[in-house]
Amino acid sequence: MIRAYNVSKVYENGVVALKNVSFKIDKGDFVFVVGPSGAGKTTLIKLIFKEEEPTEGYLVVAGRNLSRLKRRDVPFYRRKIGVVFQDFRLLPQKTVFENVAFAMEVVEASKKEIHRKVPLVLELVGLLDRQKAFPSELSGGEKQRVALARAIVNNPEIIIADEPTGNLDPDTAWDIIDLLKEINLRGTTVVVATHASQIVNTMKQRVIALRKGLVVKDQERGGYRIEN
Amino acid sequence: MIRAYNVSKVYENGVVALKNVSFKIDKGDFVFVVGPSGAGKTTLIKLIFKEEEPTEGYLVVAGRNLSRLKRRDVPFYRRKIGVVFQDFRLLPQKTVFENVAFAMEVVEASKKEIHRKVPLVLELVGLLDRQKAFPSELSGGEKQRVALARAIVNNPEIIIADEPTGNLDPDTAWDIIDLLKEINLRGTTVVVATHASQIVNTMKQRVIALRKGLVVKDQERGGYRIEN
Amino acid sequence: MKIRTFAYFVKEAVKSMFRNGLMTLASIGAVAAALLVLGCFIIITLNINYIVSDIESQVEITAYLNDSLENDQINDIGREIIQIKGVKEVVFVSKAQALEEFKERLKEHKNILIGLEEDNPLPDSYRIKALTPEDVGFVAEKVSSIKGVAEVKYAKEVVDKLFTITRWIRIIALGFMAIFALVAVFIISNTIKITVFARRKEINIMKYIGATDWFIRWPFFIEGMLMGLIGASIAIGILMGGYYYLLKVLYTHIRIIKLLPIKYFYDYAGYMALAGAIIGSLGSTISIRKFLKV
Amino acid sequence: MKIRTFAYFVKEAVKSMFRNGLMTLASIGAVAAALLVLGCFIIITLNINYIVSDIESQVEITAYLNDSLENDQINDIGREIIQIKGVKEVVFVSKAQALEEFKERLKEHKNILIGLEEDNPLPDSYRIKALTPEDVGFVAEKVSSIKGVAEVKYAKEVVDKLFTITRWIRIIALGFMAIFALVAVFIISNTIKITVFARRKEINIMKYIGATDWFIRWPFFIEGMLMGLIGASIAIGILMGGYYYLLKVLYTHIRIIKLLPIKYFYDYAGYMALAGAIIGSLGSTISIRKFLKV
Ligand SMILES: Nc1ncnc2c1ncn2[C@@H]1O[C@H](COP(=O)(O)OP(=O)(O)OP(=O)(O)O)[C@@H](O)[C@H]1O
Ligand SMILES: Nc1ncnc2c1ncn2[C@@H]1O[C@H](COP(=O)(O)OP(=O)(O)OP(=O)(O)O)[C@@H](O)[C@H]1O
Ligand SMILES: [Mg+2]
Ligand SMILES: [Mg+2]
Repeated sequence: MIRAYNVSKVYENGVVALKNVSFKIDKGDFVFVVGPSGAGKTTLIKLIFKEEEPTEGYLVVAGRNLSRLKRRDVPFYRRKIGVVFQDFRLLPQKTVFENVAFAMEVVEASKKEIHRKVPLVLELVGLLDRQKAFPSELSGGEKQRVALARAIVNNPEIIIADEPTGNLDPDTAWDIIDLLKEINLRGTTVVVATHASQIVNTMKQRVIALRKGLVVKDQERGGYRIEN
Repeated sequence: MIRAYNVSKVYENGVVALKNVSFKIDKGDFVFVVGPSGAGKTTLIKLIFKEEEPTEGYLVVAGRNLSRLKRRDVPFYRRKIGVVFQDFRLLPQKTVFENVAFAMEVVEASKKEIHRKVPLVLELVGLLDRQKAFPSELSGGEKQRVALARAIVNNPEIIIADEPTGNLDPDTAWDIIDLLKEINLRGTTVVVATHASQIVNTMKQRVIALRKGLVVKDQERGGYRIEN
Repeated sequence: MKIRTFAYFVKEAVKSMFRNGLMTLASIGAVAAALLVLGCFIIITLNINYIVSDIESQVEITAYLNDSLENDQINDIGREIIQIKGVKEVVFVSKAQALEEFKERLKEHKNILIGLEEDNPLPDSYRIKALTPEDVGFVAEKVSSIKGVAEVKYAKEVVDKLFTITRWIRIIALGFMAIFALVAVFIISNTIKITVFARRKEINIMKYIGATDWFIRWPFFIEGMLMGLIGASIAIGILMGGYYYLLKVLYTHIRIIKLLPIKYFYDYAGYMALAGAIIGSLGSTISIRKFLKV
Repeated sequence: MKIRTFAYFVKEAVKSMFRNGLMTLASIGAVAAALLVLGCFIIITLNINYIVSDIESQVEITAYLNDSLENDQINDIGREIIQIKGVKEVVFVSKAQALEEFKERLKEHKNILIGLEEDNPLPDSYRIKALTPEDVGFVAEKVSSIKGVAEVKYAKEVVDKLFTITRWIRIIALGFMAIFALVAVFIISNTIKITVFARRKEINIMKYIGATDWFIRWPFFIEGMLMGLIGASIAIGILMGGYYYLLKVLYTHIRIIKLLPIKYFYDYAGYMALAGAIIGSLGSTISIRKFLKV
């Protein structure tokens, strides 16, 4: 589903965020991407999402070589991927409901469908009672859950979550991870970049560890620490 | 140092964020504030910081009744408190260095002093090599650490950190907590709102637990869970 | 595009206008202010044109007729003159009338002319008005070639001067109008550009969620159009009201300065509304372009 | 304020201008555009005033003198006239000159006057120009009371008309200028308001870090002032260049329309720069006010 071929990313200011990264994630996989702050996790996700372009190498996602993807095909490609951004990226002028609904409006879902589906996913992330609030009226963890709701509402082929539990208490965090695992069991590929070592250690899923832009570990049923 | 007297906070949209909260934090204390997402932790911090006003009750911080604090005295009051905001609140048009330096410029520190002190704290949080970067060029964890550097640079009487390790890997998170503890040992009052149960459990400090706006636990040498 | 989708875009646009309160007001204000200035100058320019045309139409050619013509012949000459291209008006002035006028002009010295009535040395004449000063030369030539016309006179110098002055006034006025039109477009698009710039992150986010360019563009297009229309309407309202008031004041105080009637500007109001809508919608659409490239 | 702190504020302001590239350009552009429009209209208004004054100064009073005055007496009368308040110019016209001119005016019919040279019925006279049409009536009255003056004539109707027209032209022009000045201030402050609005979070953050209102305000004040100055300079440059060009074109093509010399506007350029700086700095300072309340 996601393949990286010798991908390197150097930002304009000279920071080398990724160095010669290669991996292969298959359809239906559940993968944790771990690594210290600044290791390149978010950069990797941005590349998969085609928010940034690799300096070297290329990625093939859902059968498309991203380097060759035409500009006008990018939106349609992105619709296959649900992303929980580390900085949430909620639309400030839209309510919780509208933020989630927007993802469905983009794919021109019917109004009926939207009014059926959005409350469902808001219920899943535990925010149904806050649906009329604007992002500025939400707590950190609530924003994070809205971002998750938006990412899953269209049943994408791939879900990528960047630190989806950073602002959540352990209980809520586990609910979210369980939700992602459940979605994964229905066939969706899930990639989670996280620092939650307990969760990674307990879940015993595949772990790709980055450090200073290099893949330092790629282990089935791995733990958070590089050494274990 | 910080006293809350029957503080309640109801936001305009009717959300009750805090209900009749009272507590007392003494000079030199190290306190964790925990609680599920949406419990009211950030709201409490905003009240201490006088970003929001309580609907009922009042707070006394550093000997000042915040309800009676004059508008023009607020900046001087705030300078006594170093805050790490959950959403970082870095100035987007300033580099890492300038963001930290700004906190010193505000108190009219000399240029020499600024050029001596800023690199020091950036070193402490491990960001000296990124000092010329703008916030938009930083990873989540890096932003968080800049926010911390800015909070501590003026040696405030009180440090309040809202989820200061949410975007940090466990190792870096521990470095930060150790740093806060060290500052605390030098006499600074430290309040940390966090979801990092491992850290809370290991540190064995005072824990104030909130749930749905109520203080449900206030325990010396407590753990993260309410039950323990 | 489906009607349902279009309705959605309109709804989004209207919602966005309300939620971006200050930005919306700022954009509408910029459109209104810019078009107000432009409108003022259009009104001024058209009125200058109108007054200048009025002055121009005062230019007179005098065709002195041969003595001893029959009345029929005189009438024929009159008819011939009126058919010349560029002639606006022809008036016959008899010998006797000419002498009367002459006396008028001399005022207190008119006793000099006493006794001339019997042996009036002044000829019959036609006074001709041309449509524009440009026509005067041509008309004079044509008239002088008519049989029975003894001599043609006109203030060549005055006509030439007037012609140059009015042409330059027109050029200058149009030049300023062009400048103001450009400035108006600049001010409006400038304002739209910053309001869109302030929302660039929003646009980025929409793209990241998989929205196509057009899906993002349409609400902005409609929003820009509505703001342009509203701004233009405000400008039109102020202009029309102000002009109406000005006309009324001038009418009650002096009737010498004759300005264009207000109904003359109805068409222009329509164009202005159209201009507002076009600049608004295109301004938005062009401004968001670079933020769509993510 | 310490000089060091002030230097810091200036540095912050300049840095902010560069880092907020588009916003800075937008603000400068708005100032330039608004002042350009205002400047155009100031130039137009002042020139209208100038031309109108020129027309007004053409108004003439004729004072016919008694026959049989000595040269000395005539000179005395002239001296007396020139001392009257509101008199701009006095010219003596002798009987002989008057007849000559009369002949001129009659043109082809001047043979009517043959023989009058010997017994010239026309009197000596003084032609007087008043400073403004308002003065004419007063001057005429004063002159008529001078001993030796037989009769005073002036085109009362024309003067009154002219007086009304020129007064209204001035009122209308000043009215438009006032409107444009308001619109210019609105456009500039509108633009500044949105650029500041787009940075409201920044201002909030500064407050949360413990910055006093003045500490935040100063760089904004200076930034606004600089942008106002730069924008005004651009407007002044365009205006002066354009006006210079216009004068040159008019001078080479026609010399009839006499516009104000460019040096007349140097002062106004100074005021405009000042206005830009003031609106810019106050605009910023006022706009940030509400975001300081945190
Ligand atoms: N837009 C950018 N321009 C320049 N450098 C950048 C940019 N974005 C990220 N970087 C740098 O690239 C490196 C990797 O960043 P990235 O965001 O991928 O880290 P991360 O693994 O997600 O870290 P964290 O866990 O803190 O979120 C960091 O050093 C960061 O400073
Ligand atoms: N500005 C606001 N307007 C209205 N409601 C708000 C506002 N800020 C927060 N709330 C609501 O108040 C409640 C408490 O929010 P708060 O941010 O204090 O939670 P928190 O304990 O910090 O949560 P988290 O751990 O997720 O950050 C939440 O339900 C939130 O939606
Ligand atoms: Mg990251
Ligand atoms: Mg919080």
